[in-house]
Amino acid sequence: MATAFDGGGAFIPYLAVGDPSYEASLEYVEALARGGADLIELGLPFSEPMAEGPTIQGAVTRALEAGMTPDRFFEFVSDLDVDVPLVCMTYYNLIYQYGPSDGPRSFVERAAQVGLEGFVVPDLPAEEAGPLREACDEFGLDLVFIVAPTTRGDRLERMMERVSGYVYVQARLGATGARDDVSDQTGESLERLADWEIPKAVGFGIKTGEHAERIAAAGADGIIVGSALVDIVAEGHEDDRPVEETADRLEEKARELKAGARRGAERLPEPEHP
Amino acid sequence: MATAFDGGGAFIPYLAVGDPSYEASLEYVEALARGGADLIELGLPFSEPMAEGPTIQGAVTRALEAGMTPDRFFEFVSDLDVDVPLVCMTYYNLIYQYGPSDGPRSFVERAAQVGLEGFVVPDLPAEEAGPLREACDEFGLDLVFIVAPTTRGDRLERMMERVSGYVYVQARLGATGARDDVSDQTGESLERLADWEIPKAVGFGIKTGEHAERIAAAGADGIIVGSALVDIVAEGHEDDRPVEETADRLEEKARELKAGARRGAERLPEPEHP
Amino acid sequence: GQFGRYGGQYVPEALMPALEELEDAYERYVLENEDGFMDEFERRIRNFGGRPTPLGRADRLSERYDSEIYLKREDLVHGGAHKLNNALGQVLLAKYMGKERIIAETGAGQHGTATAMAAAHLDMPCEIYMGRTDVNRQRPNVFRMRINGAEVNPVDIGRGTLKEAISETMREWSRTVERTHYVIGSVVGPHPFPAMVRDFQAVISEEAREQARAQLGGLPDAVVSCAGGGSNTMGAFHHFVSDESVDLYAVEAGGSSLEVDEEAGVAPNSATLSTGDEGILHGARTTLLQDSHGQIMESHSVSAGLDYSGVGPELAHLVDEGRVTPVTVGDTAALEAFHRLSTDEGIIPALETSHAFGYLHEAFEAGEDLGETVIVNVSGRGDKDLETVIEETEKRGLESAPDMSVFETGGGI
Amino acid sequence: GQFGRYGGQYVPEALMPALEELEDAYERYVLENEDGFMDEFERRIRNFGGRPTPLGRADRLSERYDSEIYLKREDLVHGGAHKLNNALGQVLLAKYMGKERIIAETGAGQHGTATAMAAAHLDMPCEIYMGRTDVNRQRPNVFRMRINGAEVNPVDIGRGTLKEAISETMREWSRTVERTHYVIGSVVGPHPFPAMVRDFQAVISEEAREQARAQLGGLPDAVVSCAGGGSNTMGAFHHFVSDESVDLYAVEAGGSSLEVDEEAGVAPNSATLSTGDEGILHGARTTLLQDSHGQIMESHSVSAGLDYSGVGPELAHLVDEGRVTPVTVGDTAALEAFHRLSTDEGIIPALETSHAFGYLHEAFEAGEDLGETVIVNVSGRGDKDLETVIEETEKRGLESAPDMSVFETGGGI
Repeated sequence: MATAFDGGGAFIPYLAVGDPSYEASLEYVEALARGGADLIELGLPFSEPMAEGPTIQGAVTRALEAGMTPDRFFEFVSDLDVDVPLVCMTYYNLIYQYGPSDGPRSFVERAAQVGLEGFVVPDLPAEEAGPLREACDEFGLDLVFIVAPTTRGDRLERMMERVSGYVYVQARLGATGARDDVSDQTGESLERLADWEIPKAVGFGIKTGEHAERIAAAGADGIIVGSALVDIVAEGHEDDRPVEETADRLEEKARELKAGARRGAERLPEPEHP
Repeated sequence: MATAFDGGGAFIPYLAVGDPSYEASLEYVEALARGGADLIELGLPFSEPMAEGPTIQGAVTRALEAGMTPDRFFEFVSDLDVDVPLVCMTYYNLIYQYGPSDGPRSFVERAAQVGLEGFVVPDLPAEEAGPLREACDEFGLDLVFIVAPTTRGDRLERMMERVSGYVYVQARLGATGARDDVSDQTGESLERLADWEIPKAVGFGIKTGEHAERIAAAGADGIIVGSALVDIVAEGHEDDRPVEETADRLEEKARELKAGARRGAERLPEPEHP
Repeated sequence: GQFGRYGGQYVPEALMPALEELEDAYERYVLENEDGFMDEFERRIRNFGGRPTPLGRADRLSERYDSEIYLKREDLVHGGAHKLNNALGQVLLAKYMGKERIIAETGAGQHGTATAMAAAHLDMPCEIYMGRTDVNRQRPNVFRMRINGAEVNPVDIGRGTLKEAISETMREWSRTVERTHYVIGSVVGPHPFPAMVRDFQAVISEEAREQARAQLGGLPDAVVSCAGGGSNTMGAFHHFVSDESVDLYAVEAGGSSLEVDEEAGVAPNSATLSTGDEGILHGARTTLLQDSHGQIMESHSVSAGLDYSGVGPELAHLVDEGRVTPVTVGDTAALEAFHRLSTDEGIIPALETSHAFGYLHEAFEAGEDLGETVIVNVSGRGDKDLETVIEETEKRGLESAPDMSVFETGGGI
Repeated sequence: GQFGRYGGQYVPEALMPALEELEDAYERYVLENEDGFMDEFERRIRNFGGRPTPLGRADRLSERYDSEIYLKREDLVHGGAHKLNNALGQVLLAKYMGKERIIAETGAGQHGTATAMAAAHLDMPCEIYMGRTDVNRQRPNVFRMRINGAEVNPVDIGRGTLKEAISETMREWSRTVERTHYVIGSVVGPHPFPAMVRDFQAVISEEAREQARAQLGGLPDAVVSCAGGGSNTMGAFHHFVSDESVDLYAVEAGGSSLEVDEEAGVAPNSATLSTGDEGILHGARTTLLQDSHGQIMESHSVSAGLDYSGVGPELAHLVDEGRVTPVTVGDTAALEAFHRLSTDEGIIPALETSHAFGYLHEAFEAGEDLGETVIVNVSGRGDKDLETVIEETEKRGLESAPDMSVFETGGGI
């Protein structure tokens, strides 16, 4: 997975799998890959998306109504024809309940089978992550943690011990959602993580190529974009557009964001210590 | 006033003065006199007729709405062209408030001027009747008390000391109103009063000549009828009948009741002690 | 049965024996604790009724008025008002007297619900008389009475409110007096009701006086209480009457105006103590709202529980004596006080109670000195008044009113 | 932060520092009484909240069930339910922590109104999140919150009830965590909430245990309490947990059936302890109503306050341990119990509370022996439920329902 960040300015899109249908969702994810995604976060929808804003809540609701389940999700990953690393983003209860294991092992095993490379679990802080970390180690998957603007001191240490793949830097407080401003908190957060030997991807609120550029220029190894893409899916669904048209728009948006991230990465000074 | 009871089987009608208008009310009272009334209770309407049933409440409301006041009431008594004793039935607050006196004196004085001969005050038990009794004595008026089925022992004594004119025997518990049955309580009450040297008139619920007869036969010196007469007034008012027609009906009803009372009185055995 | 020139027993003869019987029972059970009546009452009003109620400091009002304001919390009594003190006492007394049935009148429904609760608790059949108008505008309280197993008999006479309900209950009592006890709802009516109801309600001032000594280290300078019939008033004042240093304020409903419309027979207020004069109503000589002929006038107040043309004879006497100061607060000031106490202290008062707080505010604004320490009797809670308050507040466009647009918006968050 | 295998802190990273800060404050102020926090809490819950609440004998229920039935009267707490114990504790704690603003979720509105009252009392700005469906069906509680000065933010997500309101309040907390305290309404959520809320509610069993010893001369044989999230349950049980002779019954809402419709994602009950299984929801590992994939199911109960898909982790643990017996009572039995307590004892219980009395009745009917002395926790009063009860009672044609025809008749008396 680390190779995804090799070129600098990695672009990491998120979509809720199955939104608004299994088939359309396949097209959309593949469009993002064509648009330059370096890694894709695939959302497995959970009925109580505690960390999400209204946009992704809408996606989750549509996907659940269209019949998405963990098994269908794994099938989806198998069916996907893309060439970038895939990460599963979901809530811990779905991981915990899956399969015969008393704990997350069954879910991780199946994820490994279908080629997923890691997890982002918004309601699983480092303190509670022991069993999932173990299972990930057993099957060779990464476990990404989210660093919030409020994360400091001991909590950072604890997280650093357990994280792998990349670290998800939450650009500002609040739930997910596209915003027009870029938070000052982003720079501060990146500074706090300067020592970490792991790629830092910044998410929450990135909406345009210009945002992406500024974030990448601030030192992020990658940018994570969810709501701005889900907005395109939702619009297409509401306006009853053909799937191809929405896929094209997603691809275009992906290109804009990827280009922005790359421009930002190019503006970065060389690191002082290699 | 005592002469009213001389023939035995006295008939004492009640009407609310001013129901449904001053003029009609004059006609009605005069019709009752023509019908054989031996004494008439003239109701001065009070806004809170605590002892009355729905029939007389209705009469009171109509009379008040038509503008009846204590002064108009006295005027009414002056205007009346009848030849039987007249008694004022009203609640104590109207007596108490009238005129400049601090107490009932002004009201009694004015009552005497217009030729009223006594009072029945349903919310004034013997215990509270001192000031009114004094004023009545001063102006030579009678004060009638009501004996209820529940009145016994000491209370009877106290009442006997203060009563004059006649005693109003309440035939049964409850508020005023015409009923189809004649209460057993009547006989008991009359028995308790057998010693009293004062006429006993029975009221509450007398409706027909036959009722009147039975009551008189049970030993009453007179019968008091209110609701059965007010019903005729109310009916005439509701059906918009000419005043004369209602007056005729009242006169006819009065004849029926008077005849009943007389028949009853004739069935009475001679008193054992003269 | 006399408080100065007030009081007495102006009732139909049929009721007199019942009043004598009640007087006897009152003296034996209440005054002399025969058969441990008062012990049982005190145990039940504690374990069923939730007494003692606290005396709590109102921090923000104290700051606002630069005084120590303490609240006697009758709103915490079971049922939501002081009314249960009396209802429980009388229903228990009826049981001791061997009566088989309870009747009561109710206006806003607070006394009716308290009586229904007490009757259910003590397993006595219970019928409540309530004006038709009140039945229709106080539906939740009618539900509560019915749910507690009481019959509710609508009274279709006159304006269909409290005055008519009392008269009708008196009539019903005179029909069934031998086996029925009439639980009158305030310190009104013929003797011994005014004294007896006061004694059951006096637990308020008994507790408050003790609490003041324990918590404040002494007596308050003033006690403020709203007054309709006057039961919470006499309850809150009784044990302070002989403490001459304690000023007692009875706050009446000033309604929309203190003027009366004699023609229409209507007083647009319920300020009996402040504007009424002596007369006889519902069995007692007391202060009344009446016209020049002695006909009783309809009273009016935004608070249904204060909407009565009479007042307890003892309160009338204490006002005559100069021991109690009657003051008035209008509908609008009461509504403002309702909102003020709710947002300042987190206590939603009954509209009746709001009048007491309205006076506190007006006195402070006028620079009157009520003293350093003031106890206000929170006679009841305001849940029952929510709809009225919202409607009346909107009608007046009061600034203190909360914006209720939460119901209108259809959009997201 | 663990109760056996349950509990924990399954929340977004952004909230973890706030939880650590809260944990620290909980330990210092609540557990160690730093700065006299607990003294102030106890003073305020007494003088503002109306504690202690009585333990009263239910005479007619005792006769009916041939046992000694005692009622712990949380319905007499200010606001009408046990909810204030927790709300006041947390708002006061927020003040000690230097927070400037309170947020809370509410379902039926009881926790929202309690929080709004506490926030007004302690002068803290307050915003309540409430599902749109609940806003519309619990208007009186919305009025009460607004009148106490709180903002009410409708949540237009999902079914628009408690589950969605909790999730939304968590989101809002993660946006404003540095200056805001989230007053969670039950013994649910991430550590330290379950322990802290339990500690504030434990005053119920602390008092009840003392009262039982003083009034009954010893401990009861059983304590019965309804369970939704479980705050009144844990409050009523806590101080009895180590008394092995005292049986503890948690009565859940059996709704219309204990079967689930997995296809529709709906459980027609809220019987989490009885029928649910382990999972993670709203920050804690606990027992849940979930489908075979781990998606949370909608719960259903005639009682809005029990209508929740999760339950407090400590309660889940005590059930696993066999210390607490979970039982269920369906909608109809709860409604019947509502009417029974109202007419037998003169106490109108909340529909939540009615479930506890429904179990008492069913156990007796089934010949089960709960012991000689049983304490039932009357967690709240039922005024808020009148409309629902009347509607649901009519729909079912229950015999125990009072006839409401008083409103229909137009005729005289």
